[in-house]
Amino acid sequence: MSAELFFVQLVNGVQYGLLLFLIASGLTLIFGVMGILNLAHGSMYMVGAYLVWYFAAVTGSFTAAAALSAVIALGLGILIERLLIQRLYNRNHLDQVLLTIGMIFVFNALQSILWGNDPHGVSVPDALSGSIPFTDNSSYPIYRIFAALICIGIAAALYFVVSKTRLGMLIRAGESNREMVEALGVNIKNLYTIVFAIGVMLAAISGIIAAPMRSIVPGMGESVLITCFVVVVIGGMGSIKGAFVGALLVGVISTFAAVLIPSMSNMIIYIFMILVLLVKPQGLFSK
Amino acid sequence: MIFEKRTERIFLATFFVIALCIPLFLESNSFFVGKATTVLILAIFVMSLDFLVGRVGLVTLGHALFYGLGGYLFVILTPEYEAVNFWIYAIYIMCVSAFVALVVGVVVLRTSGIYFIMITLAISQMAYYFFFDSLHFGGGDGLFIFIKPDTSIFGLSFLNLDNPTHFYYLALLGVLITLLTIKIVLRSRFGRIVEASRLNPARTEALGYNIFSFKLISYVIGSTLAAYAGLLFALQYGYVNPQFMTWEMSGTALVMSILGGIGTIYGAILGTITYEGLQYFFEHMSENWMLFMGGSIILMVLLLRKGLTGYLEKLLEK
Amino acid sequence: MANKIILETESLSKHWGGIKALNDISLQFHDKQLHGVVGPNGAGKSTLLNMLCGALKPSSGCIFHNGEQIEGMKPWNFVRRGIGRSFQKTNIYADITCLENCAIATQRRFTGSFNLFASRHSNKMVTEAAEKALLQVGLSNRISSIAAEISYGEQRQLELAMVLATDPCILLLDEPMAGMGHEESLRIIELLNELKKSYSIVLVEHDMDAIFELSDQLTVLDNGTHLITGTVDEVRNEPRVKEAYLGKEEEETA
Amino acid sequence: AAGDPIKIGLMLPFSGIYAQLGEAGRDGLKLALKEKASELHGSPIEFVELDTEAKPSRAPELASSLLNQHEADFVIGPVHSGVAMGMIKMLRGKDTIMIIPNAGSAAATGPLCSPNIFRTSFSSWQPSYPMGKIALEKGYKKVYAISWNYGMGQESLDAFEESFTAGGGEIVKKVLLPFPSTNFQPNVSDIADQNPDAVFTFFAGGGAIKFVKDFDAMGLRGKIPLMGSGFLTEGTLTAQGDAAEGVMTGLHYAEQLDIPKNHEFREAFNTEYGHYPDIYAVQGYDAGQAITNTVNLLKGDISDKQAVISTMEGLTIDSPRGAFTFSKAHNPIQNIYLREVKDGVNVVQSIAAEALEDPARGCKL
Amino acid sequence: MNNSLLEVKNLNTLYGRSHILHDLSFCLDKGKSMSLMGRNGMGKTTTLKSILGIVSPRSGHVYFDGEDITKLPTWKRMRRDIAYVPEGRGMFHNLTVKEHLQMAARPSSNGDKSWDFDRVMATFPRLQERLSNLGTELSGGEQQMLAIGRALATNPRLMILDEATEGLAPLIREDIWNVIATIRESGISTLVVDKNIRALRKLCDHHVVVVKGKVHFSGSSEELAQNLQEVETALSV
Ligand SMILES: Nc1ncnc2c1ncn2[C@@H]1O[C@H](COP(=O)(O)OP(=O)(O)OP(=O)(O)O)[C@@H](O)[C@H]1O
Ligand SMILES: Nc1ncnc2c1ncn2[C@@H]1O[C@H](COP(=O)(O)OP(=O)(O)OP(=O)(O)O)[C@@H](O)[C@H]1O
Ligand SMILES: [Mg+2]
Ligand SMILES: [Mg+2]
Repeated sequence: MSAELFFVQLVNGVQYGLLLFLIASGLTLIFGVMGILNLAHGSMYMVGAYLVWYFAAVTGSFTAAAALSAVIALGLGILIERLLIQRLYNRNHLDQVLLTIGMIFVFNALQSILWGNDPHGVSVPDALSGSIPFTDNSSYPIYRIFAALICIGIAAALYFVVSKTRLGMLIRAGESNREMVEALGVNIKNLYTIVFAIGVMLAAISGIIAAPMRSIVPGMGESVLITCFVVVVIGGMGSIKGAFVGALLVGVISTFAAVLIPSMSNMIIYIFMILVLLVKPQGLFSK
Repeated sequence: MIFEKRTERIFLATFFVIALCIPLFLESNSFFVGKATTVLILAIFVMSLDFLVGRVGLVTLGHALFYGLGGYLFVILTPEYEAVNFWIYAIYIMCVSAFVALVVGVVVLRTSGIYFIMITLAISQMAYYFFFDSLHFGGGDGLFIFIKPDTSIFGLSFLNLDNPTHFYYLALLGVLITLLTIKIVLRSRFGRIVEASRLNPARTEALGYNIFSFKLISYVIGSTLAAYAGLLFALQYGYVNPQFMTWEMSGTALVMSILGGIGTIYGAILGTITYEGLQYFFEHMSENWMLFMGGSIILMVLLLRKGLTGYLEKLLEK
Repeated sequence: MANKIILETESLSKHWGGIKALNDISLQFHDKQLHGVVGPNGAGKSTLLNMLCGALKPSSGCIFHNGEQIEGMKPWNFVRRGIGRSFQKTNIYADITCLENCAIATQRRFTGSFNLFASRHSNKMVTEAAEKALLQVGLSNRISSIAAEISYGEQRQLELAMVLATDPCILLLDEPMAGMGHEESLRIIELLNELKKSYSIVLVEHDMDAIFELSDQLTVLDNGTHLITGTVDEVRNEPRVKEAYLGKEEEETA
Repeated sequence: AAGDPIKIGLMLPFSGIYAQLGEAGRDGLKLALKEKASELHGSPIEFVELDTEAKPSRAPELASSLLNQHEADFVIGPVHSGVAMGMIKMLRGKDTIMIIPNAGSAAATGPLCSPNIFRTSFSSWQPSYPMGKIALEKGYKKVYAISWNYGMGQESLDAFEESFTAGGGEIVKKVLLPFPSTNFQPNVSDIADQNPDAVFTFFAGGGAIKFVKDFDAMGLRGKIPLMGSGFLTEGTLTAQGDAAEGVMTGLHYAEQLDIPKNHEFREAFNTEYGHYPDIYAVQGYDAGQAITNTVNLLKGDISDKQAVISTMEGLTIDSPRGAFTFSKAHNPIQNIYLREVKDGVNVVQSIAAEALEDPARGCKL
Repeated sequence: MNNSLLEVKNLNTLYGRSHILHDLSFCLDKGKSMSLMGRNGMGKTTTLKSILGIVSPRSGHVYFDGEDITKLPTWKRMRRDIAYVPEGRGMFHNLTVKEHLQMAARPSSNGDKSWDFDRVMATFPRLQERLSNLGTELSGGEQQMLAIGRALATNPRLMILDEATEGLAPLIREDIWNVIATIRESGISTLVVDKNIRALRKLCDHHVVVVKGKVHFSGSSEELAQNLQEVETALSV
């Protein structure tokens, strides 16, 4: 592999890793930090992509569609937490598995009923549709650079909020001992609703951002779900930094694998995770 | 008494009586006998998972690895186009699976909790890709098993596996054996320590037990039973496919066992029947069966605190 | 001291990052004696016990049991050598009966923990040993109660019964009386007085009355370092101990 | 006897990634049966529809349901090759006629072929084989081949390679990515680096959209010609948008195909369902035609299965893709068209191969 | 003018079917300090949890500063400036010592923020060197200090302490008593559950002894001195 191609692939890997982080970011929050096992996370990603596709067609503007979709996702998150998740906090984790698998069924059915089963695509917003020259015969699309920057922004904001702010401490404390947090005068119920909803919104936003780069198809949610879990687990539960590093590693490794050992490229992230867990059974950045 | 709870005894008695009679009513319809057989085979698989998740405390999303392996091992180990003895090969396959489980177990049991879930998932996905990508084993399309093994013991043959009713009883026997095996193991002195290491691993270690070996043995037992279920399933339709190994398969089994009431073992049977029954019903009712299926799963989680058996116990236990 | 040394530490240290929880501790524990360990909070008492029972690996230093070096061994090997411990924070199997709690503890002594077939109730010796342990701590009326449902004080007694059920020769007890009422404490003191005739006991406790009454040897730790070891009277009259640990509450009672 | 109900079982994916394909096939089938109702000699049609979810593990059970529980005369399905295997296992050699309306797996009409199994779609070999010749004609000497590592992908690339290398072309790199991964960007960069004369590929559905978009986004469109098996641009053009312009594919159908039957069919379909049909609807429609024609020739009496099979074998089906007949292995003998995307439409350039018959390797019929 | 800060009236609390508290009533005046004593399992913790709404009483009322707070959720009650140091300390396993204090910090409802980070640190200098350790990595006594510090950081008017000196070394126990005394002098009322009658006699103005969920004795320190014999029997000292 020439040095130039190596560099190109490194850029590809980082960009893919950043997108992975964005998709996994909501999961890190809901699962890693709050400790709720939400298997329907992929469905939220799917919902985001479908919403932005739908509203982009209706409004004709990607930006308007993106904003609208994000707000709807936030509302959906609040609704789900209030109606369903909230009832399971003092129950076994496995009940959360069951509930959220039920939710996957429902979301898949709704997607098929509301939007049909055709594959869809969203075109890149005009303002970001150019590309910059990259190598001799390829160029790099501006939108993907823009998406990467958004991912970095969200990663930084999330890291700051969770590990440096009082809000972040409250969320983490809630995962450890809900009763005690409430006994310190915090409305943990609302706090959790909001944080869960933000997690859902992050998943939807990643769907929105990814929509112009990927295809919008039924079942798209499930296919990213496991990768997200791998990212979070490699990084170590509850660590935003870990998820970020995990996502970049997974992105870069699978990018190089796709070119160097294509037949193994699906397996490689599992092999990588197993190796990581054998060396550090609690992930890279666990305390 | 192996079956401690009244509800458990009532349920199992009812179940086995009905299950024994079912073919008498359905003889004419080989589809329903086949469907009932599939449900029984799944119940074996789900029971073995319930044992690991609910009783040993090993929440795995990679259990389907052994389910698929049971079928593939049959294809791999039997000579082509030659009728082999079912019992001998069942034992042979279970031994090989047990060995695989031992090796896998030594690796995965180094982690715990969510990390254990993920590492088991990873290993089963790897096996899935291995079989999916290897043309030799039929790739993504899977492989056919052309010959049904014969089931004679010392020259006496009671079962003809080509006969759906006979196969049904073989599966029912499997359910009984699995149930008894798990129950006996749980009641044993070994089972006491297994229970202890689930309830409080740190304390069990501090009492002088190497809980790793207890978990490992349990993992091997559960996995071997799953392989047996997988073998039966592969033989029923004469077909193996890598899809049997995916995490969705493990996930569905997990749903069935939680639905039945995790850790109750007999609940796994009830959960499997309910899940399969609902799916059959909704599928024939509407194209949007997923909506109803998902809706009823959600309702059941919200309404039943301890699964279906928890509800039954509330009714039947004084 | 006449009794032989059964457990011994040599320059035992434990560090966590920059924190020196325990620094260069050399102690000797004698057979059939009760060795009290006291010290301010965070002095490293629990850390010491954790290393003596194998739950923690020392950063440096050695532990000898009957002259054999054991600090690198797995925790369960410590138990098999007869080193049993109780926990500062109650650590029992909450969802099962008191008898089962003790049966788990005692089963290891009898063969058959890997017996997959025989019923767990088939070995009468296990049940008897478990019942005996409960009797020793005065819980014989609680045999079939679920552990979570007995009172806190009784749970502390159960904690102790489980250690006894492992039939140790060395008992490492971490604040067995914390949270116990007066009456229960008295019973435990009585029990320990009885037990020290046949076991070697290491007792960590903040209840000075109990410590002074029971200890044959008393060690004071402060901030991870060894302050003094001696008889109760020697320690009581040591000014450094008063300053670091006992304070004026003690003077008042004395 | 004539007038007895004809039972048609459908085993298609109505949920999951292939749901759209399943629905289109069903709609086409039902349209044919409705149009040709008069040819059924008074036999009413009963449908049984089962959702395969494109899951191979459930295939034998569902097939058994159609065979034993519903006793269907015809079983239409599936879309997915893995499911086809499970179905064939149950249905092979039985009295029920199985008509495959999509799955292209070589085995179905190869080693596993059976008198009662027909296919109205294609074998994966068919759309790709002629493309090798086309590539040579266009003067491409070095081609980069890429697809998913599963039956359909491998068979497509192999078929292309077969004719391409026979004519002196060189496959510079052959990449088989794990199915269903869609992270194509690294491979597109690799293509840019290799700088071949052209790229040949098989992808379908969401993967096709993603690949074509990545190819365009990295600036390769217009620099390196992109060719493929026709599914690359089937049902995906709106989603692909401009990115698909200029993509060349081979397929046994094109929506713009200028023959009377196609215009007729498209209008009829649109009147019935409110949107225009795609290739999957055509294949379903032809499965329906195969049934109606057979029933018609037998004057409504389909009780003799041997007669049904031999009648069906002799049919010439007036398909929107142009008339076709069945080969010995029960695979369509059909034209393959070369299409190129212009203004969001697959425009037919030429007939890449006329009346192409699948070699049906391994079939003993 | 009503001078009571906390008033509990006819509280009845049940766990499932077991009736733990029976018509429990007592009253704590502003700026005063009260002890709640009793043997193991008599319902002291349950009383506190009922006051805070962590368990909901079957019947009875809780008044705080004249307001009926019986129906309020826990967090709203705490916002009325109540702080709680629970039995077992309630450490967060994923927060550092510093974060424990930061997350809890808030001014009282009248804007008082005299208990800031520095003042807590000055009160418990031992915590200073442990600031970046996780809460569960502390020794038992250090955890206890942190739990009290965390409660103080909320600038309460009423501090409720459940077995705050359990597992503490004598010297530190002394410290804690002193801290509680200072807290009281600074105008914060305290409700202390403990078994150490000797210390409580000096510290508190009012004493309540519960036996099997009923008030067995209730009175001032003088009254306690008069009935010492009887109370000690109830406590089995
Ligand atoms: N896992 C850990 N990580 C970091 N520091 C620790 C850890 N465990 C204990 N420490 C520190 O080691 C020191 C000694 O703790 P230890 O628990 O041994 O004290 P102790 O003497 O038992 O005190 P107490 O009487 O309060 O229980 C404490 O300062 C504590 O903060
Ligand atoms: N969650 C619970 N479920 C059922 N019973 C409980 C529960 N918590 C406490 N109890 C019972 O309620 C009674 C009172 O318990 P509580 O904790 O209030 O006692 P306490 O006075 O605080 O005792 P201690 O001094 O041991 O802390 C006890 O008998 C206990 O067994
Ligand atoms: Mg300690
Ligand atoms: Mg209490």
